[in-house]
Amino acid sequence: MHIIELIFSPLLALLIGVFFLGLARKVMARIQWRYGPPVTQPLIDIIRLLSQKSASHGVAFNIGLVMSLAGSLVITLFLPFGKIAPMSNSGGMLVILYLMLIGPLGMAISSGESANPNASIGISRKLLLAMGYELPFLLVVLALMTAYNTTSITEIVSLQRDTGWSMFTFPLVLSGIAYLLILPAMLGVRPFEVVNAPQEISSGPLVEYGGPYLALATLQHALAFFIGISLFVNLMWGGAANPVIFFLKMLVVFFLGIFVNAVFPRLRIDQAIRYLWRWPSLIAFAGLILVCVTGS
Amino acid sequence: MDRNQLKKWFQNPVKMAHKYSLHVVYFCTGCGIIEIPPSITARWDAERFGIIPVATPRQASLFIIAGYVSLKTLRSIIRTYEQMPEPKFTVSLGSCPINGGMYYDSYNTIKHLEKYIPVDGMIAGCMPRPEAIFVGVTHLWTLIDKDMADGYKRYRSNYSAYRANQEKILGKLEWPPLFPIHGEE
Amino acid sequence: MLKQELETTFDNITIRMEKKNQLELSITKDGIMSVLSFLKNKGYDHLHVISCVDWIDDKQLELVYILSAYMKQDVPGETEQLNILLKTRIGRDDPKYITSIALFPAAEPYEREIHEMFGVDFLGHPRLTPLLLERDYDIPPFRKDFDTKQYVDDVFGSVPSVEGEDKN
Amino acid sequence: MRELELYYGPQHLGMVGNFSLTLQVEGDKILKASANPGYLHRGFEKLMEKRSWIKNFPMVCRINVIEPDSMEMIYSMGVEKLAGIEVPERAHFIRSIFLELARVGSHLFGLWAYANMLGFDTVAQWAMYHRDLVLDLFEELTGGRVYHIYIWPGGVRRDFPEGFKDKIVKTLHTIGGCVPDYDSTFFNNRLFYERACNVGKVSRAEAMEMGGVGQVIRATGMAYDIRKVEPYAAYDRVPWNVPTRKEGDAFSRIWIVRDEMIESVHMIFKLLDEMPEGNVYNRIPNPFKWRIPEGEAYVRCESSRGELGLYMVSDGGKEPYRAHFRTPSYSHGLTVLEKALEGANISDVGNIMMSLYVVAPEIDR
Repeated sequence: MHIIELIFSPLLALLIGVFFLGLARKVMARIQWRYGPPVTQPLIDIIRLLSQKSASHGVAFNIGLVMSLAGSLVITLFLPFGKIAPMSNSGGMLVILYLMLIGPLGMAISSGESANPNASIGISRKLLLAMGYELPFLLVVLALMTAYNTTSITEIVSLQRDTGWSMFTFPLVLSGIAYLLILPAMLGVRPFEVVNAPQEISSGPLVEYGGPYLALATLQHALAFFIGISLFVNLMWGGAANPVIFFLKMLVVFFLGIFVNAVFPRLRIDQAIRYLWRWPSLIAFAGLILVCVTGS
Repeated sequence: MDRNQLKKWFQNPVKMAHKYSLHVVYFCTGCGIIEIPPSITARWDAERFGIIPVATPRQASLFIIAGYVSLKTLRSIIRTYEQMPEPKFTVSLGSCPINGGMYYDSYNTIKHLEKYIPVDGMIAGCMPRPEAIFVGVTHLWTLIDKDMADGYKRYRSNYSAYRANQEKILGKLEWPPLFPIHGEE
Repeated sequence: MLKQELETTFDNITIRMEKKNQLELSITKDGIMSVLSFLKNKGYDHLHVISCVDWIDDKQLELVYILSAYMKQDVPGETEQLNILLKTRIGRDDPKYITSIALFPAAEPYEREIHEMFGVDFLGHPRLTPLLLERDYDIPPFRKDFDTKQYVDDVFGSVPSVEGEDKN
Repeated sequence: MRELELYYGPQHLGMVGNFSLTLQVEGDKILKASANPGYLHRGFEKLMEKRSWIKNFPMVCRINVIEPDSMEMIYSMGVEKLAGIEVPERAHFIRSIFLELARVGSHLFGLWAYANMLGFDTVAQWAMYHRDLVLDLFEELTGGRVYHIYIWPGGVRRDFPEGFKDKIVKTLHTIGGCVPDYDSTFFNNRLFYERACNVGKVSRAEAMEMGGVGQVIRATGMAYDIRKVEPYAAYDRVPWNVPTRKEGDAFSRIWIVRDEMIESVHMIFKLLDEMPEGNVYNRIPNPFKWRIPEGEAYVRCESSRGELGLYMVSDGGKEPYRAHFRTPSYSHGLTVLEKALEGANISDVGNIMMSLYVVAPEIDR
């Protein structure tokens, strides 16, 4: 049973991530008065990309890409998806926080090798943005860990079953708001879509990726999307015992993200950092103090 | 998706994926570009068929050359085409890439695009309307189905002739040949 | 008003005003800069275009500076909008002229284009690099003796079609 | 910091036409920009010398793909001025209505390009949809979607068909009904303000000496509009305003575009009300034998991007001896843009460029 879960949960994460990408395109199209592509479109794209031949730009180019994808895949093992949680008892939040850095870092190594100025600008933006949201995110996670007195996600989820969603329990309200404010940045949707801005830097780090490499990068993007939403649902919206309910909760968060995506332009990177380090960080800090003061 | 299509998906998923996931690098060389925005936006919505514009040639599989090609553009067209991963398809819009169109006596536009890079489909008209563009795309689908959209293979087999033509018009090209040229090995 | 001032200030200037809103001035080639700065001080501060006409029968190139007053429209009394066409002719063989960038920075791309299309050298221009064209042409292409049809037949007509291309 | 040389274009998403910029970049800051046009050069002015006066109409409208109508207008004006042709009163009104419709369409295209550059896909798609509604009107009137060849020397090609006025009103009401939507999602959006305010600033003195026209100088507080200063067509028959703003940055230029669109719509309604009955064109001589007397003319009109000029010389022959178009994007794209990009952030290149509304085919001709 455990083995099956180990194999099954990354695949499920990939599937849901790709489905979310397709759904995002469909929903965006409907907001823009269009019919939109079929929901399976990203899957078709991935099949097409895998069958194309493309140039590699060196060993680090390949290794970085695989490293980034593998890092994201490993995270999904630690994240409970309803009851499916193969490795969430070992490790916990700290491991996830550590692994979350591997994704951007691997992309940085990989696209740095391609030696395209657009890629280097894009990757510097990506790392800056990661720095931007890591600070409030860490504060939020600290507040959670202090409030629940544990670092294990499964325990945080099961504790929420008794107390209600942590977003709506008294001392964690502020942290919940801060998390909601940085969620678009973590998902990489507009107004924080600065990394891949096609109109500004020709899709940034992905500029030299083609064929199978782009397929892997797309999968990594899908996984990042999945992880961002799943983490939020687990930490703030009480997770779920049932995978179906968990999925529905994820859908709600996903729609929130897409609606924000549809009505905003993208910010400049300096404006994005300034925003992330001002209000969300302040609120998260206040939330942490609140938790420490009122906590047991 | 009708049953016939489903069968095709099972028989040859790669070919079907090529048909329904044409990522386009639009080369806005000319008037043609004016009908591209309507065809990819709300009115005609090319994304229904999986056609979306991408920013770099590496990610693309369809190359749309939208209009007359001036000499300066030809250089970047060749570079872009050679950077695209195979299999790749080329479609040109308008009468000008076919035979020069109304610029038949212009000193700065090339007259026959297919002498410099292989072209899989040419959509005539000045300008082709969005409907015509979609008719062209459906025609390209038929070609892909029948394995006749083989421009990239022809480019490979006739590379020395293509390269000679390119160098004849542009002078010595500054980048190395993509494939080995006959007689030099 | 402007007409009389121009006539008194400059000796060898011909002034014609045949069409509405349009004042045509002709002057010998050394007088252009002084007329331009005179007009600029008078408020004709917007350089629309520098054009060039190839009068092949006279073996001359004609440079045309077109100016009008933008700021002046608020000044009372000057109700009529004038477009001033200031013309001068230079020799067609080995044409050289002085740049007017110091007076009008907007002139920069126009002079570059005329250099490229008519082969006029503007002395003192900071970058007379090619602007629009890719190939080198023996005769600058906008001159009247450059036959486009002939050129097209020679250059593009001689490119052979690639083998196997007629399959489709 | 390391200095980088970054190539922007020639092919670039969201850019209108091929146009390339070479940027000297230090970090995120642009030290120097140099424009590199010529990707769309066809040598129109040379080709026009080989074609008869009337055959040149298909040529001139292809110089600017976004708004071909002002090109037709300026060429007709030039020919009329050289040959001394009068235009009937009704034709003046039809021309004005037609040109204002074209201006609305062109501005919507500009809004698409600008919104697309900022990553504002939703608004971009709406704008393109609304432009298509305007193109439908053109198609019914002239038979062509993009290129119309509707304005001729001596008037316009044909009168409005039955019920066309109502269709114009209906379409404009549809578009005008969405102005609140546009306002709330785009023009009053705080993030648009953040992105565009104080970006690409061009002061009035700079704009004047660099040859800026149109929105560029109107955004610096100067109400200069050829339609007011040197009225052509029927622009002096109805009252209307020139929208201006003071700041001179990208934000004010885009707001002027919006205000101009609304002003154009109001102007069309007024023109439709006051349109007289009568003939719509005066006959011109047999176009195949048409010779135009010797002379030269400089005419100008206001296109959607600013002042458009045409210098034309006739030697009394069947063809123009020389025609030179002074297009607004020429100075905007080559001098004003280079100036405005100095010291700007690298994310703002497209932002500044599209707020200047640089249309590449106009530069190259």
